[in-house]
Amino acid sequence: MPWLSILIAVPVLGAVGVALLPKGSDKLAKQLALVVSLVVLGLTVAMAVQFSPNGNRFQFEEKYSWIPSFGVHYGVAVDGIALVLIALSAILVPIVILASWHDAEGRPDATGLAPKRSAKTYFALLLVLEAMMIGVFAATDIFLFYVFFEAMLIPMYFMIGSYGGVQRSYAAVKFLLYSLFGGLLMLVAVIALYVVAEKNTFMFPELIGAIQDPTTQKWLFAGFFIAFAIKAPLWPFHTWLPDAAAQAPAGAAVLLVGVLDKVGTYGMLRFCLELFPEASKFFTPLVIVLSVVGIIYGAIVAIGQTDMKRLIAYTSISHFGFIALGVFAMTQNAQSGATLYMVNHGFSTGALFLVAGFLIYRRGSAQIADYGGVQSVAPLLAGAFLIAGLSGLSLPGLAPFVSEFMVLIGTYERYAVPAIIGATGVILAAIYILWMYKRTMNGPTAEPVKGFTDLNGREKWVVAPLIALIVAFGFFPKPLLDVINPAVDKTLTNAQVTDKQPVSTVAEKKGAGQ
Amino acid sequence: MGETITFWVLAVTSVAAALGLVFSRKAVYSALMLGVVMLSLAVLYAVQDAPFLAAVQIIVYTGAVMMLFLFVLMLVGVDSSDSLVETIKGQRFWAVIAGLGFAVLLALAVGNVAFSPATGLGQVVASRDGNVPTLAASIFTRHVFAFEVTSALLITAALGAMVLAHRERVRPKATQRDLARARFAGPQPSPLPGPGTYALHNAIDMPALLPDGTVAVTSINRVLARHEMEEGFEPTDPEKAALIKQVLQKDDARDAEPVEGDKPIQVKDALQDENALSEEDGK
Amino acid sequence: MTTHYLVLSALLFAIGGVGVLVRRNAIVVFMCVELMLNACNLAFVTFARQHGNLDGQLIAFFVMVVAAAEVVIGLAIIVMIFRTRRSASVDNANLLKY
Amino acid sequence: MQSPAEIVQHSGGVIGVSWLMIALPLLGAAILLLGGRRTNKWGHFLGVAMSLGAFVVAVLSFVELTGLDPDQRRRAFELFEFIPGMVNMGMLIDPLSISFALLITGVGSLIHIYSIGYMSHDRDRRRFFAYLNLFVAAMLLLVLSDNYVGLFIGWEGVGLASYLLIGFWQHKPSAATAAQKAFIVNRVGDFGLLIGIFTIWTTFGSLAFADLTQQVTGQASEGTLTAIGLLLLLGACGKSAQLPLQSWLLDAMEGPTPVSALIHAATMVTAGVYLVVRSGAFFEQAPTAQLVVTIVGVATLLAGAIIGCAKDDIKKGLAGSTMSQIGYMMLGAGLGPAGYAFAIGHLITHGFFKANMFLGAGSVMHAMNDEVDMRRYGALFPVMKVTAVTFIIGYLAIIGFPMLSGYYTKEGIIETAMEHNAILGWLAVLGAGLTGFYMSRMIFMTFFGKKRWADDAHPHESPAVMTWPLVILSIGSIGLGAFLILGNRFMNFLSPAVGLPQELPETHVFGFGPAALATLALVAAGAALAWFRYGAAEVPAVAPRGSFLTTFARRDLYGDALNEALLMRPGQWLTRIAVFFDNRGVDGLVNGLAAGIGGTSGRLRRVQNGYVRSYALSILFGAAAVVGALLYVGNM
Repeated sequence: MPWLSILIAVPVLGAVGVALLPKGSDKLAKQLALVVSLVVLGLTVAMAVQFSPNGNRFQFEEKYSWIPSFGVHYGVAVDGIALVLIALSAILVPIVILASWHDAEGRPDATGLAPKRSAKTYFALLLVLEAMMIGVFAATDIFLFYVFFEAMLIPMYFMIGSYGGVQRSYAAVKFLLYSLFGGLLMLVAVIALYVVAEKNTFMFPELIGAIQDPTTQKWLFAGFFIAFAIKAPLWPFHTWLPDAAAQAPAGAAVLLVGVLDKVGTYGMLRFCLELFPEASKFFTPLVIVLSVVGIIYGAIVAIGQTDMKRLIAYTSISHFGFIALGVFAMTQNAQSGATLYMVNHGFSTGALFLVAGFLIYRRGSAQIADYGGVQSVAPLLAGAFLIAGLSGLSLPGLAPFVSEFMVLIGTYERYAVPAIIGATGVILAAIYILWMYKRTMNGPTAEPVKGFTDLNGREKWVVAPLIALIVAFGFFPKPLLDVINPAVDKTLTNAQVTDKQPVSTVAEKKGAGQ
Repeated sequence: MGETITFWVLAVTSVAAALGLVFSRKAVYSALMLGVVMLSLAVLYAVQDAPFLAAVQIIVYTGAVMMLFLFVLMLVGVDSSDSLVETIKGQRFWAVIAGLGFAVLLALAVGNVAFSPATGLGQVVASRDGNVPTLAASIFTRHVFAFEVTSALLITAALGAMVLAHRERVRPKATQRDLARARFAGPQPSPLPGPGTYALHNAIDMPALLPDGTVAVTSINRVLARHEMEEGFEPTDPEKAALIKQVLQKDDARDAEPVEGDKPIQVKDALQDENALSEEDGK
Repeated sequence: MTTHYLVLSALLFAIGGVGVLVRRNAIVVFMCVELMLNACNLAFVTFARQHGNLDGQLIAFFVMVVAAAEVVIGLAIIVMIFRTRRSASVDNANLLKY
Repeated sequence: MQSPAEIVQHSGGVIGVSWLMIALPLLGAAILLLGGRRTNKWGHFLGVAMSLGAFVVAVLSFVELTGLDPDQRRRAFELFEFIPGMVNMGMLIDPLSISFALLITGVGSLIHIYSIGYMSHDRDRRRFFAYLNLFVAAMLLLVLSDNYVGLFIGWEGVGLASYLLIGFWQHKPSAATAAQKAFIVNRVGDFGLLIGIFTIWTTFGSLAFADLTQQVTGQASEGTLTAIGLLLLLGACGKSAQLPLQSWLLDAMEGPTPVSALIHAATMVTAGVYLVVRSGAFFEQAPTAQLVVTIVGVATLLAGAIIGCAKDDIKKGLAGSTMSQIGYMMLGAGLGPAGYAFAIGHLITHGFFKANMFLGAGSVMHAMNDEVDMRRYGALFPVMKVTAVTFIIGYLAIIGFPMLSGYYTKEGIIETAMEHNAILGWLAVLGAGLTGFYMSRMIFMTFFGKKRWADDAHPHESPAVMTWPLVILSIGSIGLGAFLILGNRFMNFLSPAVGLPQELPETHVFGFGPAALATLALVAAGAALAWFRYGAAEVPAVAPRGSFLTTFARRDLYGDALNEALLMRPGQWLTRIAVFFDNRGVDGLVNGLAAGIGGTSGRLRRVQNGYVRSYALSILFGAAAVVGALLYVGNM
């Protein structure tokens, strides 16, 4: 059964279906979109169940010739890393659809919020985006990956540009141009890779180890890496993210930060390391410095933000620093942690953005100063915000902790000083999250906040699965790690790295005892 | 030897005529100069074993095309001459530089080649008994497709010209009776006042004065006034100048409005406008 | 002799080009374009004789046909523009800018 | 000298289900938080029941544990794989953890019961009990986990519970700020703990206590061990409010009083001591780290005592005292196996008498309309006798009145310290004297002297649900010390977990050594001084401007001012600069580039002037260029 093609096709067909609905059938459009996304989720679960973690690296492979003269294939397959990211997308989309139920409708007393737009288009775009996201993670042909990588921008561009806040067109254009710039560098590198490798194919598995010359590797690495660093975004290529995330409607921001940006870090892990192992080692110090700077810098700037969504965006920059750090630390723990981080960050930031979106929908403003004392009037809302926030500061017992712990411990194995500096992000995270929480939720109830209603049924259904996942994976990350670990193992093998061994003999002693 | 003389005579003539074409102020002169160049070239064709082309050149170009040019010139205004003031900065200078440079380059290119004596068309033509049959054979055999396409092009061009130049008549053409009725129904049955009456000048470009000394607006000659305003010969009397400007602006405003169909009686509109203007004056 | 004809052709072509550039009356500009076409025709005819091949004349013939068609359409356009704008100056038709 | 026993894998029995201790309160918290208003009616009973349930499991586990041979008393079992290849979640039931479990569930249950009364008027009582349950679960996870990651999860879990409970009255900005401060300062400590855990992992390749025996840790260099020790100490300082991370504890008194009793006196703040004792395998082979632990302990015990001397807020006074007493425990923990039993013993007795006094203070506040200023109390003894008597028992225990709990455990620490390092010992004696002063001051100002009540105050004894826990706790305050210390009972009990010193200390019912005598004399002097200044003399209702020393103590030794000057303000500036740099620098560069390109195109598009002749000119130039190029190429 061509699982992946079905996964890509279903949302596309759904989007067409939604778009073709007659005018005025907004409600039907929403319901249809939700059903389609749930079908996709169901299919993803069915596929994930059949995945055997210790089997072949790539499973559910499909390969058809697309442009024979250039050796371009429609090639899709997943390994553990791609699988969890596809699952993340499939989980987030229905939640986002549910959360965005009224996003396209504007508000009767709108103050700076998006005007009324076609709901149908919005949900069709969401579904198209889902197809692109699944495609980009599933692609094993580098050219196909590039196509999805760029095509993904288009629905997101319209979602920000048409449904966003006051400065939506500025943010959308900035997002698009920035990403396109990176994408073009990558296109050059992709073509150069094809030419230099002389294998007449773009299939990723066949290109591993194809480039031996170190200088060529470095150039190609740079081409890919800058694209991914912009996408991720890594410091100092990050400034598009706060604008885009702050202007995008909350649901779109979730997908933007939660999934789209993961393509950057995923690309580093999958393509940069495996295709250009020598260059990766050469650039590791640079990337680690950028990541650590990003962790601290993102956190400090986040502390200074006055806009909730911008603040969350900057926290994500800090978190992407952690992920990149983990990817380039080149240890099993760090890379598994980084992959896990991508998933957990999707849930955690998703929850934060969505709850912030609920707040903004009620108040009509994203300024932190416009809130205060929400907990007294809407305790559930505040509670959801707190849990989402705590997951953002990697509180143990919540999912992001496991990943952050693994990233840091894995980094510490090889690069102690960056890990220590990065770990100070733990303190800064507490400051930005709790300070935001205090200013919005605690203290005397502000006058405009008094009329707030608590979470309604729909909103509860949005928040509940996310929080359940965050808590569940916080205590029991094994199912994810079991899938991720073998894939990371292969990555490390292809990147020609071996793990460091601890000084002491505990492990040996255990080994001898068995 | 004969050819050399012919060439030099015609070369000088044609270059001179070409320069005249470019530099004469009046378009009619330019057209005539172009005719001279074309005729010269026709002769040069004939000299160069191309009698058919020479004939076509004279018939099509000098005959048809040039006449077309002249007709259009008549439509647009034969006597209007171009202003010599160049409005685009540096255009003339760079145009001359580019033209000269291009000519020099082409000349260099040609000069660099050492041509063997011309093969001549004698052999080719001989097989088919003359230039025209040979050419005809070529056109109707090898190049028949191109020829047919050209015919399509010509038909399209003819159609296009008709469409472009055609104006749909949306009302019945006004008869003389209609015109007379309109005139008497209008505010001014009498002819418009002539220019310069009771004025200091009797020149045609000066408006007539009414008994109270004010300008009779209806006597302003629009074409002249526009010409003078554009060329900067405003009346010395500022009041008159202002008035003329006003009238012209009014005309411009009317012209700027979208033209719908064919207005049957322009006179009437003009009269009404004038009437409105003089009313304003009265106030 | 061929060289002479060709140089004459080049000269006429350049003059025509300069004319297009410096004249503002659309009709005169058009005439200059015709001059350039004629210059080309001269070159074609010259080459036909030089190489003993009638194809040059053939091309010249086609050029004339196309030129005729072009003149018809071009002049029609000029007339139309003049009718609406009351001017045949090419500089006045500069709406397509920036 | 005897090393700790090997950890044995366990299955079955009550110990096999001892995870219920964590699960029950966690379940309670989940039900109360998710159940919403439906559970308002019976929520507090559920909370108490879950806590008591955990206590029952703890007692049964304890009984089962004591039924085993002493060298078999370290039982561990695995629950599930947490991070494959790194950590398995498991429980470790040994004398050390079970002692803590008993203290947490026992005192915790009493405080749960007390809270039923104390919080009866609060509309959010259900939420309060949910948080308390959450705390108990997290604290038990902290002490029962068999590895450092589990410990860390519990460690942060109690931090979260503490944050939630300090900020329980979140509508008060001061409470919200205090909660936030507590969490952030704790995070600084957690940072150290985290790095310590990293170092343990990279050095030894395991995070399970069972693997980190002294034989294993002995293979690492002393430098590494010292580093690990200091990093763990940083974590301990954060959680246990030791210098230099002490500043949050006094602010934490913004929380409801039962919270102060349970979390900020009896249990959570002692987690640092637990960590140091549990990590004995590292500390005992890193003397430098141990020395630092004792220095931190002594410094904090003096600082806390000095702060306690000047506070008029009864809860803050008790908080200073808590700091000070934890300083004693830290000192004991830094002395190696000889001090462990006394440190943990003091921790347990302190858990009783300090909880006792905090709850007593809560009872007083309850009676005085939530007034906390002792200068507005006075002469409360006659109106609330049960509270007063139990409070005074706690008081006598803490100042080390002979035969009461505090006497044995504190004296043990002082004696051991004296043997170890005389300077530390004498400073600890001095601290005891200060304790005598400030605690007596508190008693005199609260229960004796003249009435200085606010006009609308009508003090009355608290309901039975609040007084019974006081009574039970005060019984513990009287007898527990003697029970534990005499005959080295506790030391022997703990020995499988922490080892034994080379020679066991001698214990007497009356241990009048020179140090004990000096301590008693100083305590008596302190109490007498307090009597003259606050018992016999008139206490002004408004605090007079004190000397420099008083102000110094009132302002918490300028700890907050120091933090503000050294960290907060530079931090704020850094934040502002970073934000400015981001907007103008990084983003400015990006936007500048965009503007540059936009401006250039704007100028460049002027070339498109609409004049067909200009275009033709450029075409001619282009044609000329092509011809030129062709010529050039042809001539090459």
